[in-house]
Amino acid sequence: MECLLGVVGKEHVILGADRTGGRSVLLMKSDVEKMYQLSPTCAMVVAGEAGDTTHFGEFLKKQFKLHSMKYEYGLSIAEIADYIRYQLAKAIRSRHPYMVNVLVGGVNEEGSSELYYLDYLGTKAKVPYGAHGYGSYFTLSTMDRLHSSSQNQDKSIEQLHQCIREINKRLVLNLSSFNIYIITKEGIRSNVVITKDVLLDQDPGLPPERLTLMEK
Amino acid sequence: MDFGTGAALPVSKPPLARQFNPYTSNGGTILALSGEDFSLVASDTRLSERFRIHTRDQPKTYKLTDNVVLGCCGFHGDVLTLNKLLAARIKMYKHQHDHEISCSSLAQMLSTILYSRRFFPFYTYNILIGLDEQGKGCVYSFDPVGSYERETYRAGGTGASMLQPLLDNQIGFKHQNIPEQDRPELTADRAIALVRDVFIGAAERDINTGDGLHMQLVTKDGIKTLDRFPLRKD
Amino acid sequence: MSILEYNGSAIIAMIGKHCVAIASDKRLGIQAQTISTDFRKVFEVNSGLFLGLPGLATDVSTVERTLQYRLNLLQLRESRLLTPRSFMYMVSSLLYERRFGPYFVEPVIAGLDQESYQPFIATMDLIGCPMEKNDFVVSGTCSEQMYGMCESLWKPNLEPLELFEIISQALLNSVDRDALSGWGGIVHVVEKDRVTTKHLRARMD
Amino acid sequence: MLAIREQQSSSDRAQQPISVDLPYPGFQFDLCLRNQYLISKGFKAPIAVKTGTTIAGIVFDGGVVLGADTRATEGEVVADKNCEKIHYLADNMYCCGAGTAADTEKTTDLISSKIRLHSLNTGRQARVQTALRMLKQMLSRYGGYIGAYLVLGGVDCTGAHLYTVHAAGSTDKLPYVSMGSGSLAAMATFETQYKPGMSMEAAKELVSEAIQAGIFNDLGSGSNVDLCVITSRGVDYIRPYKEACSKGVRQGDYSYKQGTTAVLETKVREIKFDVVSVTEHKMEVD
Amino acid sequence: MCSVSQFYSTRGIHDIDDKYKSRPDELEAILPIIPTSSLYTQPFQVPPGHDPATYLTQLAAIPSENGDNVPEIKFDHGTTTLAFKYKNGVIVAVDSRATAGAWIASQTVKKVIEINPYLLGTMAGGAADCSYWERRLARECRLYQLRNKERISVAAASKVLSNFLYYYKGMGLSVGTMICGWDTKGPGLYYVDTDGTRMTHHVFSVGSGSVYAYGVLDAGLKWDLTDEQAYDLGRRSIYHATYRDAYSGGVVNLYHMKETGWIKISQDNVMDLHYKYADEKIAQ
Amino acid sequence: MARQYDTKTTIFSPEGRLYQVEYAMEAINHAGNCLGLLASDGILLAAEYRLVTPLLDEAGFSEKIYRLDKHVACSVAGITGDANVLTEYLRTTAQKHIIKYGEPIPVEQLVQSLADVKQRYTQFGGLRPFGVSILYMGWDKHYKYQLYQSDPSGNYSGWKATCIGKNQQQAMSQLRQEYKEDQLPTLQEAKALAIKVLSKTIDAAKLSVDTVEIATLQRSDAVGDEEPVTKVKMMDKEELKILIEEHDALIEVEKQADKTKGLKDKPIT
Repeated sequence: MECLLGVVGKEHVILGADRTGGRSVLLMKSDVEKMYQLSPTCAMVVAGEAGDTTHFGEFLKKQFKLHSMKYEYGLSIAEIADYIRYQLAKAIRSRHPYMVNVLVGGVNEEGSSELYYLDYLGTKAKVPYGAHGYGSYFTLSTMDRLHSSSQNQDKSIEQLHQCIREINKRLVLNLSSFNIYIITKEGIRSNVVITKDVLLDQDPGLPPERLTLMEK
Repeated sequence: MDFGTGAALPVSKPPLARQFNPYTSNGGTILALSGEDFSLVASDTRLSERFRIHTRDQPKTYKLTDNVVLGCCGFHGDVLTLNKLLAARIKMYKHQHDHEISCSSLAQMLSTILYSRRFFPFYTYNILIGLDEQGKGCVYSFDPVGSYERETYRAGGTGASMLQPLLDNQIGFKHQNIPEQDRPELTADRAIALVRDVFIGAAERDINTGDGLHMQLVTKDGIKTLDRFPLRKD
Repeated sequence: MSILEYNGSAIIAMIGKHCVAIASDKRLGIQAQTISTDFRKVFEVNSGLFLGLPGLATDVSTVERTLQYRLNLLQLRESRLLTPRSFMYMVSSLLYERRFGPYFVEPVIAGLDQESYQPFIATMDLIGCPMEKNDFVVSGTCSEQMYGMCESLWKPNLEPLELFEIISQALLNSVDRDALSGWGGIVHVVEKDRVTTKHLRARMD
Repeated sequence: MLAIREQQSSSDRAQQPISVDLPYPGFQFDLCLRNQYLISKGFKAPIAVKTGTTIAGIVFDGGVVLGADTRATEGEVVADKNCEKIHYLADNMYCCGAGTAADTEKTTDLISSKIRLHSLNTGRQARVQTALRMLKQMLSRYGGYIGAYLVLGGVDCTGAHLYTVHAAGSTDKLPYVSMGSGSLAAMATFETQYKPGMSMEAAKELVSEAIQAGIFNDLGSGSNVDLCVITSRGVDYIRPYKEACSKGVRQGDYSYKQGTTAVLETKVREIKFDVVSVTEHKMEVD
Repeated sequence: MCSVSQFYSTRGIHDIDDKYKSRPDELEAILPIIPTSSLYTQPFQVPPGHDPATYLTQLAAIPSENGDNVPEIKFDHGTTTLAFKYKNGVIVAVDSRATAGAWIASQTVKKVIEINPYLLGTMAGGAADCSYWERRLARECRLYQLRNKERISVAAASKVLSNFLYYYKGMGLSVGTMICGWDTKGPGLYYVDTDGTRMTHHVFSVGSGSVYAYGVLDAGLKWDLTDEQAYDLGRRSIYHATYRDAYSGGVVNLYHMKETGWIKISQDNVMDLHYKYADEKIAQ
Repeated sequence: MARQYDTKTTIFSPEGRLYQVEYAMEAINHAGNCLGLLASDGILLAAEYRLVTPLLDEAGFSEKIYRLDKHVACSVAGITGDANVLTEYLRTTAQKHIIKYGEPIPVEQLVQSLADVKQRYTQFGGLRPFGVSILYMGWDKHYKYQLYQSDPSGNYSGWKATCIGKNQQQAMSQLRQEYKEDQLPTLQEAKALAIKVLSKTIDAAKLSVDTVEIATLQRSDAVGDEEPVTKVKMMDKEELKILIEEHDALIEVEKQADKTKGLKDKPIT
């Protein structure tokens, strides 16, 4: 149901997560925060089974907080992603697996930006852009088409906006409101994106005099 | 079961049915390829079921007309039925149209016959070879319910996945950085040698393929059956 | 769909004359969806000793890490390099420990013996039945295709460059008949003094 | 080391080493839950390599002959054309394995080391009976879930013995036995031709014939015949005794010209086998 | 002409179930356009007493006497197809891969079915289902033309197909097709599937890779694209779908439906497209 | 009750001292010297060891220097049995870190982990402290080349040059004189310095290749595509021999110089 997005650009990573909090057919809340900050320049967005997502997110958040207090030096994004994978792989063998899918992104001290795709089984892949949920079907090709690893922030944001528009256009579910997190060396900024209804009958692909061409 | 009280049986459940599986796999591999003026179909001669060998001498190619041969494997019962049916239909065609059916028409006919059993399919993999109207070799391959396509080479049956990539490579020149003009033409001799070699490979790894290699070559002079080539017997 | 096919993979190892080669595809998929086309499935656990892990991606990572852990500790403790054959038994033991709840990987091992420079390749099933070969081994979602290619292409005493061509052609043409693997290929050829790594131009569909 | 571990576990539970740790004796079941979950989602569990197999053995005048084919299958594909199915147990006994290949391999390995310990403890050569008991006790403990079907043969101070061991732990003692998917074919040969008190040569030939019957008539068996002759004088392990089937000879040449495969990127790295732990002077090569 | 059923009647295999036999009357009411006889020229055998939709999957679950299942009978499947209208007509683009399970059965399937010079159908779902029913459609269209001395409209043609398929609803057919054409009303584009859905719109994509194709297609689609832009859009959309979807691939076949009938624009190997696009990206 | 009494080991003395810990430290003051020197382009550990009898077989890697991971090594002074247990722990810890984080453990973190263990053994019942001090050298991406020392109390500290073992104080004072902390020596200079210090503090009359071990750790520069690697190397006997000879020659020259000057300086003892 939920959708997570992530894009890597030059010295920045942008993560996106929808804001729905649903239960069965019901939408309970439409401003859910799905991002967990793991270090000053690293964050993850989490989607999955209700309850698992929060507990997993907060557990890791505190785990890394503890680490940063214990040791002076921070962890690289790769190390953080590896640790999360380790926790997921450990959990899937237990009686209480974390049914969560995760995108972890951040900027390393030396400025390189990285994004990792992780799923509940403990699959981990470093990707230039990634998506979880049904939204991934509509957005991965959009990013395949547009993405370049040296793109600047504005371009990345625009790309994410386009993905969100596409999701709203094609996905049956209502995911009109997204949080966007812009991670740079300086820290994490967030933005809310609310897409106005994208209706198929306002498509630029339609002929100007569409009524005459569409069957009555 | 409650017989005494006469309580209503649950309506939603269908009556208990015993089912048997009307299909089995009898193994075997078929391979067809075509060149400028010939086409060739080959099959191994082993007929097996699970770990048993029924016979070591059952070629899986069937002569349909004077210049069309069908390679057909899968469930041998269906193979036989299908061939009987085809023979009858070919005869009917001849009587109705007063000429022998062409290879392309036969391919369409086979497709329709296979599709007529869409809901209870013939468990057969078919490859049809012959010569087209211009005298070029042609190969038509089918899925069990009649989706078909004309190709230049094609393998079917249990060993198909072992043969096909090599044919792609050797006949289709896939992934070979060789300019078009430098690629050797596919002659019947090279085709025969290649077929033998790929079957040697398949017999090594597929337990259902082996014993002998049966080949039929179609040229403008008709169908010629080549000498049996021995394969592994274990 | 078998669990081994969930992520898709194909790995071949071949023996040549005083050399070995190991090749893998690069796809990571979640069933039909391709997630990454740069996923590592072949790991150099020691210099010149390669471990290929086709199968479920999460187990690829876990098994690789666990083996690297056991191997490093053993080598530090004993101050010696493990021979490829001993490493094979190490992998086999790890997998057989989980006989009744296995890792979903079917490893391939390729390397040169450190002293004799004898080429060594082996594979095993998911519960660790070691199979040492003297020609080629294959593992992955298109193993039948790869068996077919290798049975026809491989011959004894291949020189490193010939070996590269043959293993690459075997890989590329096999994955082209498998929907779940492909999207690039990588080949490592190990000789006694060097490792040559090549990325292949492959179909990306 | 032990002390540290205990200390750790009492005071540092949060950082307990997980299953990824030093090899721990016995089977691990940590993945069972996850695997069940995956299977419940509709994925098929993969199959392990089976030996397929024809294995057989007979007692002759003065010893036993064990025989096996050399094919291992994974489904309908031959996974190994020349695998070794006659496993070493001790100097005076060998054991043919059929069933799940890894199980036969590991079971015989384990029993072999137990027998070695046993004979070191007792200072005697172990009896075949001892090995049999170890095998059946171990297998029956696993209730048939370890898929090892074995033919055990050997010679000890009480003479030559031949047993079969089923995966569940039941055993038989017979003068001629066969196991595996090709066992019927092999047994048919024995039933017609076996005679008590055969000579060694006749016995070898008979076992070879029985195995060949399996190779040719059972698709799960193939390639070569391996034989192992055990007498009180020693062991004669003949591998292969006979190549029943061999690969056909290819006619074409399938080598490629250099540069046939298109390459995107090449890296060459020099290696020396010295990186990990061995002192330089020891490993210096050339 | 001797019908196939006669060959089988002696074997106890019946014609369509009673459940389906009751349909023709209803059908006649809604199907004035098709002579009902044409539905019966080739009756289909169904396994007696079984639900044909689930028959084969049920069989795969029955163990044979040795405990092994007979291998599943797999048909060719999988696809990405798309079609969209723009000012100069309809663009149809398709991939060419057929898969049976993970096995790539063919990389050269023609997924655009040339029904007649003014009608194209695409193929998604079961390959045999699509090609058979669109062949039947071609026949009906030809008959219509002979009877009425004018070409069948796209709307009518798609309705005929939809009626065929709806008749067999629940029997396990799998077809998702787009009927594209040009008639007196101009360009026509209809989506028809085995559920019985039939709808018209200016853009459709069908098949396992369609979701990926939409991502690219939606971003680039405008009514007043030039021909070249439209061709490129179609090609790219299919290419991007083949890249992400395991069951799509091969070549991109591209057709353009014009007022004068369809023309085939191009056939591009996806592998070449990939490296071409990658180079273009680097050049930017 | 008796058992409970027995299990108390380390308790404070009325003066506030932990005698058991101090005794453990004392054990180290009987061990052969170990020396660690930070250089600008690497780092080295040198250790003196006493070959009790030539009948002893050679060890695999070295007698007193242990490799802990690809990027860390240590040398130990104290009870060898204890040292083996601790190095095993260190190795395991380093490898476990890789499992969790996919990257080598930062050197300080490794040192800290062992210091925690050592501390525990000064406090918990039924245990005695480990009689081992350890010098660690390592490279990590956070602090580059690092040299640490840990002692039985569970204390650890970072150093530029340090020494543990029998003649520790003497060696330290010499290091204070000779080691220029404002400008780090090169590895080559450090090697010479190590030999110099060891030769003055060694038990035996004269330094020989059979009584000294030197290990160096260097991070290679990235060449082309290749990943830079950290390498720990045991110095081979030939190089060691040359170093000692150079040192001896230098001493000889100094002696000559002294003689000619007619001065009668005593060597430091």
